[in-house]
Amino acid sequence: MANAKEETLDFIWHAPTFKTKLVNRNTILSAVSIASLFLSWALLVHFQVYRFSLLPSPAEVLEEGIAWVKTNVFWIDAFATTLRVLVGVLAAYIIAIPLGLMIGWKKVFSDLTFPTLEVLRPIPAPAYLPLAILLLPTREASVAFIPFIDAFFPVLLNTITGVKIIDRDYFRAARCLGSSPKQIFWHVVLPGALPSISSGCAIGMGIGWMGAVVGEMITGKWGLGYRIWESYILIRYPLIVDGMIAIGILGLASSVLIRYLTVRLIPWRRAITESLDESITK
Amino acid sequence: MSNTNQESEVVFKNVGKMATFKKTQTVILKDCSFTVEAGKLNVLIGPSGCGKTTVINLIAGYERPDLGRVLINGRPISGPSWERLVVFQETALFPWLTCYDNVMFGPLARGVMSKESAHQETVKLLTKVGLEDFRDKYPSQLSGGMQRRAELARALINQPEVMLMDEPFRGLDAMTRKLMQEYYLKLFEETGATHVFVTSELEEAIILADNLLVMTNKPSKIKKVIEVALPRPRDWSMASSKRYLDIKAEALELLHEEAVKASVASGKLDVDLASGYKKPE
Amino acid sequence: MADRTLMSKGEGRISVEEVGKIYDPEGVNVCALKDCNMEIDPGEFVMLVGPSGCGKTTLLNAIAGFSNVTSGIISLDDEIIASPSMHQSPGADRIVVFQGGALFPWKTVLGNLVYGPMMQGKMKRDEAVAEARRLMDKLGLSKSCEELYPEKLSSGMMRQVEIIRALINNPKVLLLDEPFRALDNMTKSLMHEYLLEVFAITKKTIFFITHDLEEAVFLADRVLIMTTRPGTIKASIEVNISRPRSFKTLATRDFMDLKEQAEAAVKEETLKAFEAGERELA
Amino acid sequence: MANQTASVESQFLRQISKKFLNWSLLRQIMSFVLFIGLWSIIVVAVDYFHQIPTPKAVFLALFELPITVVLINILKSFFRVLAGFFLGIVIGFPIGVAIGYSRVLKNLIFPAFEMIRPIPPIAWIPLTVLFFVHIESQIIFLTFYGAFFPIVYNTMGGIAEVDIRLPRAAMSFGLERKLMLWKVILPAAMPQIFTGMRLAMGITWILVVAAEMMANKGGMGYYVWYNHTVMDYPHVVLGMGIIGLCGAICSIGINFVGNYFTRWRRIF
Repeated sequence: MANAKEETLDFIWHAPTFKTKLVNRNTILSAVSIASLFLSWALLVHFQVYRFSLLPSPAEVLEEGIAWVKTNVFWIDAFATTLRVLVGVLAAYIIAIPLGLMIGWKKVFSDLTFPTLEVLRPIPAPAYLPLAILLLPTREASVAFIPFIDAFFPVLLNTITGVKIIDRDYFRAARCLGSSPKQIFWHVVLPGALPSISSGCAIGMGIGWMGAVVGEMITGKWGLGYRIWESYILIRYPLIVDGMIAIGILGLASSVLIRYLTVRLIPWRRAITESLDESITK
Repeated sequence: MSNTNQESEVVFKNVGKMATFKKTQTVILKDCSFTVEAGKLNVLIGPSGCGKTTVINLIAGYERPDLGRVLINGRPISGPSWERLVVFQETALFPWLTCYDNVMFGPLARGVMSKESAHQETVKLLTKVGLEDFRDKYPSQLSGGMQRRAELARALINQPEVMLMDEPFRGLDAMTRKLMQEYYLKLFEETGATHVFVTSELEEAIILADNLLVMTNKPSKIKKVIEVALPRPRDWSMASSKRYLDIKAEALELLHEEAVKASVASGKLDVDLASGYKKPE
Repeated sequence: MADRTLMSKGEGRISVEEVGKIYDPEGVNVCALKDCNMEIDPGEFVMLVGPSGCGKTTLLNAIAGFSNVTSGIISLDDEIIASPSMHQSPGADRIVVFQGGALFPWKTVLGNLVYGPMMQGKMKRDEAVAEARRLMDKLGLSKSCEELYPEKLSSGMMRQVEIIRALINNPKVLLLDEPFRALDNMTKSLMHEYLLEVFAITKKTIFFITHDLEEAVFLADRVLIMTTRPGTIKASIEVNISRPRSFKTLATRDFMDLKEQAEAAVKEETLKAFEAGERELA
Repeated sequence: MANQTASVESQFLRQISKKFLNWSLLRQIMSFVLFIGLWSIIVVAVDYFHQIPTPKAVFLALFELPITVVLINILKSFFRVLAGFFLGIVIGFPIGVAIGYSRVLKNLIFPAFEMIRPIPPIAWIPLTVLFFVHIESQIIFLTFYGAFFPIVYNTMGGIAEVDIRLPRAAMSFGLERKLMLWKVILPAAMPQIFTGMRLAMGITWILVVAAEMMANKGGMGYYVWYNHTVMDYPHVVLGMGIIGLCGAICSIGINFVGNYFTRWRRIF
C-alpha cells in the first residue's frame, strides 16, 4: 500500500521540467491586447466617431508607409535623424561619464562643479534651442544639441549614483591590497559604476530620440521629425502616423542595441540579472 | 478579555509541496508527517533551504500542500487567519506605521475591539516588551532587537492559538539574540500557546524547545523528533547540564550528516534564494 | 606539508597603547574608543568580542589604516602605524577580510587573486597567476572556479577566495571583520574548520572581531572582551583547548566552561546596550 | 599626558574650523563664481562666441524685464504643466494600480502600451492638432501624454514589488480584502509612485516648452522663442533661467509632498 502511494507521488515529483507553452493564457491575452488596439483604431476611423474621421485608417497607413519606405526620402530622413541622435547622445556619453565619475569619486571636484550643474538641470532641453542655433555653425547641427542636453543629465546622474553606491569596502580592499589612486579609478570606480552607467546610457538614448524630434520639428529641413510636421502641413495624414511608427521602431532598436552592448561589456552583470530573474519568477 | 488561549494541535499528514522557479520544479517537502504538539514550543531545525519556511507558510495558510493534508485540531487549514500568526524573518512590520499603530493593526483590522480598549491593550503590551518610550517611532528608527519585540507584540495582541516564528532572530548579533531568546522564553512561559519556531541555530533550538524536530535536506521530511525535557522556566545556565550537552551532541551528529549530504548532492541541489547560497558550477 | 613561502616568519606583533577615537558628526562628539590597550603576539589567534556598536570595528579600522585615532599609538613590529599626527595609511602588510565580503564582483576569481601582487608591482601577471594557482591548490580551492565571477560562487567559497586573496600578499597580519556573519550556520561551521586549517598551515597573526561567543572560543588562542561605548578592553580569556579542533569540540565540557566564562563577562555590557535601545551599527 | 592635551587642543581647533570655515560650502559657492567667470571669459575672449550674451548683459536685462508679460507667460506655462500632470495622475494612477494588481488586466493592457510607448510624445503633435480643436487643449493633451507613462509604469512597478510578506501579514491579522489596497499595498508602493511623479513632472516641462515654441500661444517657451526671433539674446537666457526656476519649483513641490507621504522612510 505504502509502496503504491510512493509510486504515484514519484510520478508527480519527477514530472518533466515545466516548459512555457507557446500558446498559454498570457500570450493569448497579449495578442488580444494588441489586436484590440488596432481594431479599435480601425473601427473608430471607419464609423467616424467624433474627430476620428480626420485620422487615417490602418490600411491607409500601411499602404502609404510601404510606398514611403521605397523612396529615397525615407532613407535620408531616417539617416539624418539617427545621425543627430547618435552624435548628440554619444557626445553626452563622452562628456557626462568622465565628469560623473569624477564628481562621484572626489568630493572637491563635486563641490566645484555639481552645484552649477544642479542649477542648469531643470532647464528643459528645447529651451536651449535658440542658444544652440547661435553656437553652432549650421541649423542642422544645432538640432543635435537637443539630444545632447536631453541625454546629458540622465547619464551624468546615473554615473554619479553608480559611483556613490559602490560599497566602501571595495575601496578599502583595494587600498589594503596596495593600489594607487589611479589604479583605484580604473579597477574600482569605473567597473563599479558600469552597471548604473549602462542603464543611464539606455535612458539617455531613449530621451535623445525625443530631443531630436523636437529639434527637427521646430527648426529642421530634414529628418523624421521634420517629415511628420511637413506631412501635416501638406495634409498627407497617413504619413504622419508612418513617421511616428518609424521613430518608435528606430528608438526602440537603439535602446535594445545599447542594452545588448552593455551586457557584452559587463559580463559579471549576467550573473546578477540571472539571479534577479529567478527572484522575480519566484 | 480571557487569558486562557485555546491550545491547538497541528498535524502534517504525508505532505508534499513543490515549487517552481527558473522554470524547473523542485520538490521541497516529500511525504512529510509530524505533529505539532499543543501548548508546547516546537522547534524545527535543519540545513538552510530545506523547506522550513514552507512549513510555516503551510501552517499559516499562505500556501496549500500539493499532496497530503495539514490539519489544525482535525480540520484542514483553509487560508490565513489571525488564529495562526507569523513572526517573520527580519521583521515584516509595516514600515509606514509607527510602532504603536503596528501593534494596533490587528484588532482594528478585524474590528473586534473598540479603539479605546485596543489602545489600552496596546499600551499594556508595549510596556510589557519594553517599548513604551518608543511607541511613536517608525520601524526604521528602531534597533533590530526592538523591531523584533515590536513584532512579537503585534502578534501577541491578537492572542493567536498558534504562533509561527520564522527564524525571527536571524540577522541580530549573537548577544542581542541571546537576550531576545531569554525574553521570548519568558513570554512563552507566561502566555503559553502552541508555538512553532524555525531556526538554523542549534543552541537556540535546544534552549527553547520542548520538542526538537530535525529536518532532512530537500526533499525534506522530519528526520527525528527529540524531546528536550529540560525543566521550565529555562535559562542559559542549563546550557552546561548533562542533558543539554547530550542533546547537542546527538543533534550535531544528525545535522552534520545532513550538511555533508547536502554538499555531496550539491550538484543536484538548487539555489536557496533565501540565504543567497548558490551552487558552484 | 610545511610551506616556507606561506609560513609567517615570526613577525606580526600588534600593540595598541592608550588608543582613543572620537567621532564628531555634526559637532556631537561620540567617543568610540577610550584608553584601549592590547598586545598581540606574532602567530597568535586573537578574537575581540563585544556588543554591537561598541567600537570593535573602529579599532580594526584604525589598525588597518582606514581611519585615524585621536589619541594613543598603534604599532606593528615596532613600527608605528597609527597615531594622532599620522595620516591614515592602509598597506599590504595587514589585510582585512570584510564583513560583507569585498571580492570585486567585476573580476573573476583569478583576477581577484592576482590583483594585490600586480597592483603593488611585485609580480608580473604570469608569475602572479602561477602563484595564485599554487595557493588555490594548497588551500583547497578547486581550479574549476578560477574563471567564474564571484556572483556564481557559494557564499562559503567567496570567503575562501577572499582569504586566499589576502594571503597571496604574504601579509604580516590578517584582520577579519566578522567575516562569517552573513553565512548560514552550516557553511559557517565549515568555514570555521577551514580557517583553523589555514591558521595551522600559515601561522599568521590573526585578529578577528565578532559578537559570536561560540565562534570566538572555538577559534581563538585568546578572547578579548570589549565594553560598550566608549570601548576599552575589559577582560582577556586564555583558551587552553588543544589544536587541532573540530566540530566535536563544541560539545565538550571545557569548551562550555570557557564559553560560559566569556558569556558572563559580556552579558553585563550587552544588557546595557540592549536597555538603552542602542541602534546596531552594522 | 602630553598626548591627551594635544588631542584636546586639536579637537578644539577642528571644532572651530568646522563652525567658521566650512570648506565644502566655500567650494560650492566657488563653483558658481567659476562658472560665471568662465562664461564671461569665453564670450569676451573667443571671437566665435561673441553673439552669446555676457553674464553682465543678462544681469542688466533683468532690469528691463517686462514683468507683467513674463508673469502672464509663467502662469500660462504653469497652468498647462499642472493641468497635464494632474490629468496624468487622475487617469494614469488608477490604470497603474489596476495593472499592478491584476495579472489578467496587465496582460490585457500592457502589450498595447508597450507598442505605443516608444513613440516620443512630441511626435504626437500633428495628430493632436488634428484631434483637438483648441491649441490650449492640444498642449494640455501633450503634457498629459508625457506624464501618463511614467506614472502608470512606476505605479505598476511599485505595486508589483511590494514585499509579499506585508499583505500576507495583513491577511493573517484579518484585514478585509477590499481594504488591502488602501491599508497595505499603496503605502508600501508610495516611494516608487512618487519617483514616477517626479519623472512625469520633468517630462511635462520639456513638452510644454517644445509645444509653446511651436504654438505661438504664449507661455515661457514662446517667450524664449520670440526673443530669439527678434535677436534679443539676453532675454533668451533670462527666459531659460525662469523656465529652469519654474521647473525647480515644481520638482521641489513634488519632493515636498513625496517626503510627507513617505516620511517613515527617513531614518532619524
